[in-house]
Amino acid sequence: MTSWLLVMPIAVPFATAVLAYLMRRAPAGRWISLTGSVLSLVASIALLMAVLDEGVIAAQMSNWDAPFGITLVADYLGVVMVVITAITGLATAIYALGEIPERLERLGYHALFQTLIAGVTGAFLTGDLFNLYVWFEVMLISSFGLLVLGGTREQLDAGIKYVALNLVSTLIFLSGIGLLYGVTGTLNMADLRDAVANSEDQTLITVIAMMFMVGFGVKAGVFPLFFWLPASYHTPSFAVSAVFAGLLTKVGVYAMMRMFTLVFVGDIGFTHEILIWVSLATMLTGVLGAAAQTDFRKILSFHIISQIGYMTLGLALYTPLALMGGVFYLVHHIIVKANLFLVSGVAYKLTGSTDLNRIGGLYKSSPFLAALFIVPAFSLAGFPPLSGFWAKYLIVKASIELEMWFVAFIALFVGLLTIFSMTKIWGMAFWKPHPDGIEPVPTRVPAHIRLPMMLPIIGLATMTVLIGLFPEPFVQFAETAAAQLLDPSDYVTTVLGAQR
Amino acid sequence: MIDILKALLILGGGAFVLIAAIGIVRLPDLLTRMHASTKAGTLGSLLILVALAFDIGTVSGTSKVLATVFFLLLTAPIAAHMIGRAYARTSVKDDKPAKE
Amino acid sequence: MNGFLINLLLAFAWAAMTGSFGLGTLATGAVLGFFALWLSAPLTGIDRLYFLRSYRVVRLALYFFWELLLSSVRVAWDVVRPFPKNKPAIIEVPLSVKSDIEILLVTNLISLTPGTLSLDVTQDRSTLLVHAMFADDPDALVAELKNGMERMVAEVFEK
Amino acid sequence: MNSIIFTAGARILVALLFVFSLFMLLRGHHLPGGGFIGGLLGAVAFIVYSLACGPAEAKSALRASPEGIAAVGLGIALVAGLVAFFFGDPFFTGQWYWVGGDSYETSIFSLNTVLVFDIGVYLVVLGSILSIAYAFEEET
Amino acid sequence: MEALTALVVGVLVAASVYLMLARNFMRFLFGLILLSNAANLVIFASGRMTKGAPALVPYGADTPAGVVGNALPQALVLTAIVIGFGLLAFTLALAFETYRRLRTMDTDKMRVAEPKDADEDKK
Amino acid sequence: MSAADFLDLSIQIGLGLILLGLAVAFIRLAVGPTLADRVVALDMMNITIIAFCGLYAIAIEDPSLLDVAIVVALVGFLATVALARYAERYFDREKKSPEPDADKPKGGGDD
Amino acid sequence: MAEPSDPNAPWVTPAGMITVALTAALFLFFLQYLPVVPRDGAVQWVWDWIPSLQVRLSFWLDGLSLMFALLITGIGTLVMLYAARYLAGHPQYNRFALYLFSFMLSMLGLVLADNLIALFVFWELTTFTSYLLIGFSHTDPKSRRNALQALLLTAAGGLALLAGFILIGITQGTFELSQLNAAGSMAEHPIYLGILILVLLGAFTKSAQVPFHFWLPNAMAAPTPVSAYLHSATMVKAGVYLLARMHPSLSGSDVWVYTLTIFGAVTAVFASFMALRQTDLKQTLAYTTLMALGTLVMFLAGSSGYAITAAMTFLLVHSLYKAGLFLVIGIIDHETGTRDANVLGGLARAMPITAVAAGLSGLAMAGIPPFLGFIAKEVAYAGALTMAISWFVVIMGMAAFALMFAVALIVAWKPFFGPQGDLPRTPHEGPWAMVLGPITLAVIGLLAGLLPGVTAYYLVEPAVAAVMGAPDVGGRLKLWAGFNLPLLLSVLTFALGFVLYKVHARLRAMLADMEARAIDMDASWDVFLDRFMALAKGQTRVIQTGVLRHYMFVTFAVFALSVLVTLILRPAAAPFLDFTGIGFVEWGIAALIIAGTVLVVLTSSRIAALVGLGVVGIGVALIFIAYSAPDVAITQILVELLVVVLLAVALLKMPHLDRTGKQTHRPFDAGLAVLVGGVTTWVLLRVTNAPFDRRLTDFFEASSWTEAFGRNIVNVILVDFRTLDTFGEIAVVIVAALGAYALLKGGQKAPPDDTPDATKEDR
Ligand code: NA
Ligand code: NA
Repeated sequence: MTSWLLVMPIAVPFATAVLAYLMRRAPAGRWISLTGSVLSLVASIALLMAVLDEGVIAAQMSNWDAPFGITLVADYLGVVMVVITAITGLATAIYALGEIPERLERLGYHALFQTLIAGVTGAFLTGDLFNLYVWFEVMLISSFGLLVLGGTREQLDAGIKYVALNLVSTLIFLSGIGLLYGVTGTLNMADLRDAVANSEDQTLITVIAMMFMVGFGVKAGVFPLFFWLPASYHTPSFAVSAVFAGLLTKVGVYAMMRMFTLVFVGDIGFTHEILIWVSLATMLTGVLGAAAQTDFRKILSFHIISQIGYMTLGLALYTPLALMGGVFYLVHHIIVKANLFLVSGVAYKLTGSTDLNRIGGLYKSSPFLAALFIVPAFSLAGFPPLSGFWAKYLIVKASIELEMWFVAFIALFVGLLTIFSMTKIWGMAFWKPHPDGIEPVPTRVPAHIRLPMMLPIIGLATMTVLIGLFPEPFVQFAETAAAQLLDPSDYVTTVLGAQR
Repeated sequence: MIDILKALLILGGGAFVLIAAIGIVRLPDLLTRMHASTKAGTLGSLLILVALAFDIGTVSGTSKVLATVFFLLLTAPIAAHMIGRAYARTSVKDDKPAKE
Repeated sequence: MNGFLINLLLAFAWAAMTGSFGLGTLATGAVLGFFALWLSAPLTGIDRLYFLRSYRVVRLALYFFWELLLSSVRVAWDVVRPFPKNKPAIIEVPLSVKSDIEILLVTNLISLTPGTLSLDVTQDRSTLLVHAMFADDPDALVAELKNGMERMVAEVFEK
Repeated sequence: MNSIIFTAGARILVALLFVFSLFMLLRGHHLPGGGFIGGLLGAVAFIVYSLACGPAEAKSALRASPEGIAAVGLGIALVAGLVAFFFGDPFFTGQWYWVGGDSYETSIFSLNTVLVFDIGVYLVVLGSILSIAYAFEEET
Repeated sequence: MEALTALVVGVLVAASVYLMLARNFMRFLFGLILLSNAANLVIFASGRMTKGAPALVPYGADTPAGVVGNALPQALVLTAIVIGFGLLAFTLALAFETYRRLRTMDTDKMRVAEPKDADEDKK
Repeated sequence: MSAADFLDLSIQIGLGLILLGLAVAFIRLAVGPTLADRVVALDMMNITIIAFCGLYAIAIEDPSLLDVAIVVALVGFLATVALARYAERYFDREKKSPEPDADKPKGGGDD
Repeated sequence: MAEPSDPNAPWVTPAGMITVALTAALFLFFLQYLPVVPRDGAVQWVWDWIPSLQVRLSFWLDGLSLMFALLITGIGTLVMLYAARYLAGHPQYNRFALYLFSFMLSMLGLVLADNLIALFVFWELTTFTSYLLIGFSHTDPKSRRNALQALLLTAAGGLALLAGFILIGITQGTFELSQLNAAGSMAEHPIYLGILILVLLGAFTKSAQVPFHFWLPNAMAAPTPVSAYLHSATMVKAGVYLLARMHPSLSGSDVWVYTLTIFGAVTAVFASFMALRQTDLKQTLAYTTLMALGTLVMFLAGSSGYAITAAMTFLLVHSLYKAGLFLVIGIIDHETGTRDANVLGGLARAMPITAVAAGLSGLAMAGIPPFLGFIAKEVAYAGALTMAISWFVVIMGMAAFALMFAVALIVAWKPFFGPQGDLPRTPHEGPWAMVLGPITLAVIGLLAGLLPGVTAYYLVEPAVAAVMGAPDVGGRLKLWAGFNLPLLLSVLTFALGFVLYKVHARLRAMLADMEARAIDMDASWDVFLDRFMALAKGQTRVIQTGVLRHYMFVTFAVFALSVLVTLILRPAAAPFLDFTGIGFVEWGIAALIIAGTVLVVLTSSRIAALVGLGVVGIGVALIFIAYSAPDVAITQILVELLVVVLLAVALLKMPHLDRTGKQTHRPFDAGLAVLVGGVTTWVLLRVTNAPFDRRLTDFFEASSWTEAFGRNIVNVILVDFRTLDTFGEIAVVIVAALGAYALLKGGQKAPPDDTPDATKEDR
């Protein structure tokens, strides 16, 4: 039955996608999608319970032994990503009830959305490298569809860049898989660990590792490969950009964390050292990019990049504390960033633009929304006692422990600049009066649109506060996750010993 | 004996294929070139397929070869017709060189 | 040529493809063929009954392969000789066959035989546009085509 | 496109291609073929159809929207995997039912989820490619 | 044969990179097709190229007779080909629609989402 | 020289001829100059592939390559048809609206 | 300028009264410890918060934190009551009350926290809540700017502080202040200097020491109750509190002594002159706050009982009179509509009670006996004499105290008893809710001076003991300590102060002139932000150009470099080319592929490119045929065919391959292309040079028929061994189709020239 616990978080969104597509014309589509998202959450929580109970769990798909068949496996990192994906999915599914117009629903919005969730979840659960590629593709093609759904000129332009750059990264990744298979003869990630370690040509392994880093680096949006992200994330509907912002880059980070703790650990002095500098550059360029923007969503987009740097830094420093920080950061950032994009959608609904120069007055007439913005915004900026503070704290502490003063300095400095951008949004969209004297009163938006849009924002903000106020279970969880990453022997034995 | 036959079929087929290819390069205008590909090319392939049928020697193999031949004879002229028709419509009638 | 015939043809095609002419294979082919025909019914909506004149088919086939060989040799010779000598022209051949399958057969056969290449059939199905490689005497060529290939095809489908 | 020759050829070819596509699907487990190749061939069949008669008629010959066929195909493939649940096996474990025997050797033929899955693959590939092809066709 | 395939892959990759760096998005598309082919060849060659029978178990036997081609990379390549086709079809549709709406295929001129003056504060 | 040797030699020569055919056909495909020329060359290559499959099946003594040949024989013509149809439709459009308008692709270049 | 309240608006609102009551209750709660702490020592409450990170919500109530807690809650109660009346009828009063109350709680947490990380949490919360308070008049751009300035500066310091705290935790093994202080000075630790600098950065920014001082006067943009509260008793004192709290751990080095002395002294004197310079009474008070903060920091440099006693006493005095005076200014502003020192005068008749409050607070500020201010000054001089570079401290202290004397006259005397000016409104006595605060504070200030023993026993001595880390080491608080040097210095101070008051009008003009020539930190702030923005925009313009091929170039370049760098830095033998067993067929196929590729690259005819792609596809299929992969070959052929078919349809409505614009980048592109291709070949050769592990393949070959009942191993892998891959793959295909379909079909219904709104219409 363990096997089915691993399968359901993937199978449910697929089944939902099929049904939602077949019934897309009726209003049934959106309710099917919502029900599916609820069920996905239930399934992922069931999986979480199992992992908390048993530690790493694995199952052999089609009932073929590892490494011959495809393994699904959930360790702490994997399962928390699955749960957080389901949460983000549910939040955006509710939001979509209010935001997504029927025209887009008829074009298959819900099906694309659910396959996106399925792809992301599959990527988090698979223990097979080629299968990871397949899930990457499922996720990628769904995101293509969602990004350009609606077909505005802006979306199409963004779509060209997004698609082009992501396809290149995909092909780099695919070639990397082929080459690694050529060296080791296996695709199972647990099996690869030994095979890679025993390879006689370690330089070649490092070269292939670097190819993976580039491939994943594009997905994750690290410096200098992040171009596709700020070029596109401000163009689709807000529910879509929220789920993109929350999940997509994280899959890249996750894949990097997985491969560079499980498989590519033979030349840490090289690969991870490079990643430190890449991370720092990512943090800095992202936050500077954000400072230069005056659009709500563009600022948020550049911040994704900046924050990705913290997560990869957690991996690059490669200590228990640093990885713990990386894991904590992943979880925190998904919740917070998705929420900020959702808020930007409500702000857009109320003010008619996301250009900060053209909007304002939200603080005065929508204090509740203001409060709901403040929470994720200052969490992102790392203000205590919100979730982002603990995330940043762990990373900074890890770099100080390593006596990497410069790294710690950059991590803190970027935090300061993050405050700068968040307060820029706050100052221009909320505090500043609307330039046209409009009073963006929330009740002007009909309740059947407003309520579904506000509900997930409230929920995610509550989670941000709760994680901030009661971080202990999350910290402990991240600690175990980090320990499993640094010493994957449990992972390896569970996967290779999984019963047929 | 059968080997010799196969060899001859193969050589003939190969020769026709090559000649057809030379034809589409060497012959002066498009429609004339199409004669080369449609006839000589098809025949060349047919000869080699016949050699294959002898080579396999089984009923199933032969029937597959026959199916292939049938399909080829059915589709090759249709393709040729489509090109010819397009060429005729786009260039000959209006008496100007066909532009892509 | 009716549905049954096509169906039978498809069943045999299936058997040929599988390489086994057992009863099971043929039956499977017939069922699948039926399904295929059902799907493509709008296309094959001819229900006139024809007797298959098998000897004419065989004769046509032999004639055709011989002509194919001849034409290929002729083209080949023209390709390889130092100074190609041909007088190409487009000639119009009046068509007496009218059904789709006949027209297809005629045009395909003309394309595969010496010196001629079917280009197009006019919309009223009255004329076939043929490209002739050696059109020294267009009228003679028209007559040859009409009395040769077209007549033999028409005989195959004769009622 | 109103070419009489092509249309006449298409009448034969569509059926032929379609039968061939099913043939490739069914034999795929033992010889070259399978759901992908079958689906691709099926799509080619209906593309030929639409070239001959236009996408509207080709669509109506298909009896269902290509997108719907694809979605149903994905559903079938998923169900083929989920069936294993009722036999206590992991996802996508092939379930074999031997008709007239208890093993491959003794049975006449078998009913199995592996083929069901391949049929799902076939439908998805067929439906998806036709959906794209017809959309392009209609937009130009 | 792997050596020759590696050379071919190199040419394909170089050509596709050159095409993908062009301003005309159609060239990018062509480059993408070449690059997909290259990636597939990489996988195929990585599984080593065996001249022999296809990976089939003959009727009447339990295992393939003699050396057969490595089936796993074939399956992977097959998967990658089909995925690549899906991605390509979408990208083509995107290019098509983009041209219909933006009236250009010149990516230098595709500045709707990132307009030239976007970084200037309108104060 | 035995008959078998002669066959082997013929196979090698045949493969050579076929490959040479492909190469020669490629010249026309590359040179053009019209769309129809290129399509004829592509069509020629299609037919040649069938020959190659057949001959290679003899060479490696494996009839399963015949399956590839069947597929090419059945579907290869579609590329030719599609391109020919493109030429016709493109020409029709040009004729219908020779003056530049918004819906027509920009002219210029050599195609 | 605070928004004027509506005198008729009801001011007893739930939000106001609840916050006042809660704060008062907290005050009473802490008051009950007043007898306990001096007698029994510190009280501790501990909740485990994040055990894994050694972060505990541990609270430590000793003399120092008790004094602060009482000031925070006591003054807080009065200020909140005052604010309820001051902002009566203000539409955002409820938010204000919430912010102020939250700020109060944060401040309370800060002074009570024993765990450094918990302390930091509260520290940042005060930063955040004060940001909301300073920006309360949010429609005013200046208000927003100043709030941001305060936030960024104090947050920057806060981040340094965090780094310092983390360093302490790592080096000392604990975050608990009580344990750290008990362990004594860490001055000997090699990393001490780093820690000290980081902590001082935090403390100095928060307590507005020069050169981080400029945010504090700007923060006066907040409503007056906020100024009274934040800038007297609480937020700005957080830095001072931290220095006092960590005194046992961090003092004990020359760096500590000199840094604090010099920064404190410079801040005090600078602020004094700036205070004289101002005409807005609120600004004047703001600078005197700076002055006081500087003085406090200066005295915390010392380690003698007298120095610390001076600091603690002065801290107490200052909190009382400064809060009182701010509230008085608020009443004046509220009643007369102006805060201009030149205009105000003769208000004593109209506002007698306020005048009394102002007078008492002013006397305390001026340091006149018998007020506690006098005692503080005496102790301060006594303390100064014990410190390192005592002459410097004495001179600086005297300058500051004299200026305070002068400012006290300007702020507390002149508006009430000076010549009356031209007022915007006829003044009345303020409402009782507003007057209650200043008068209470003034009376407490007086009582504290009259009963120095009580003050000392309950408040000052326990605080000093806490700072010193030992009891009974402080100086004695006495109204009359006999004729001694401090008394002489006091008298000198009064004389100097009076002179300064007399000449302050002339001085003001002189100072204005000097200020114009000095470096204006506040203006530099704007320049700094502008430069920063320019940098940000410049870097973004360079990196995110908006041009796809730039992105593409960098991506490919990174790919090539990542491989090349590895090959350079790691031992790498060149791969070998093994062409054995490659017949002419393979060479022919390779040549065909390459020829097709070259055609695609070189041609400017899109149809030529298309057929070139077809040739490449055919060539690749031939490789699959030649190497016994019929399934792959068939799939490749079919897919290639479909690509051609789709392109042939799509190209109808697409443009030609015109080469537009300048193409100067193409040689570079070609170079990169060759590099990427070469790198790929290199790696692939190296991979295929090595022997291959056939484990997986062997398994598949062995079990394809026997266990999976399929003879086509490739197909069995697809539908059985690796079904999940295939499932994902068909999902990709279907989603690609849905996406393409939506793109092609969905666009039609969109309006031809769509605004962003077009996609998001309401249902
Ligand atoms: Na972010
Ligand atoms: Na404390």
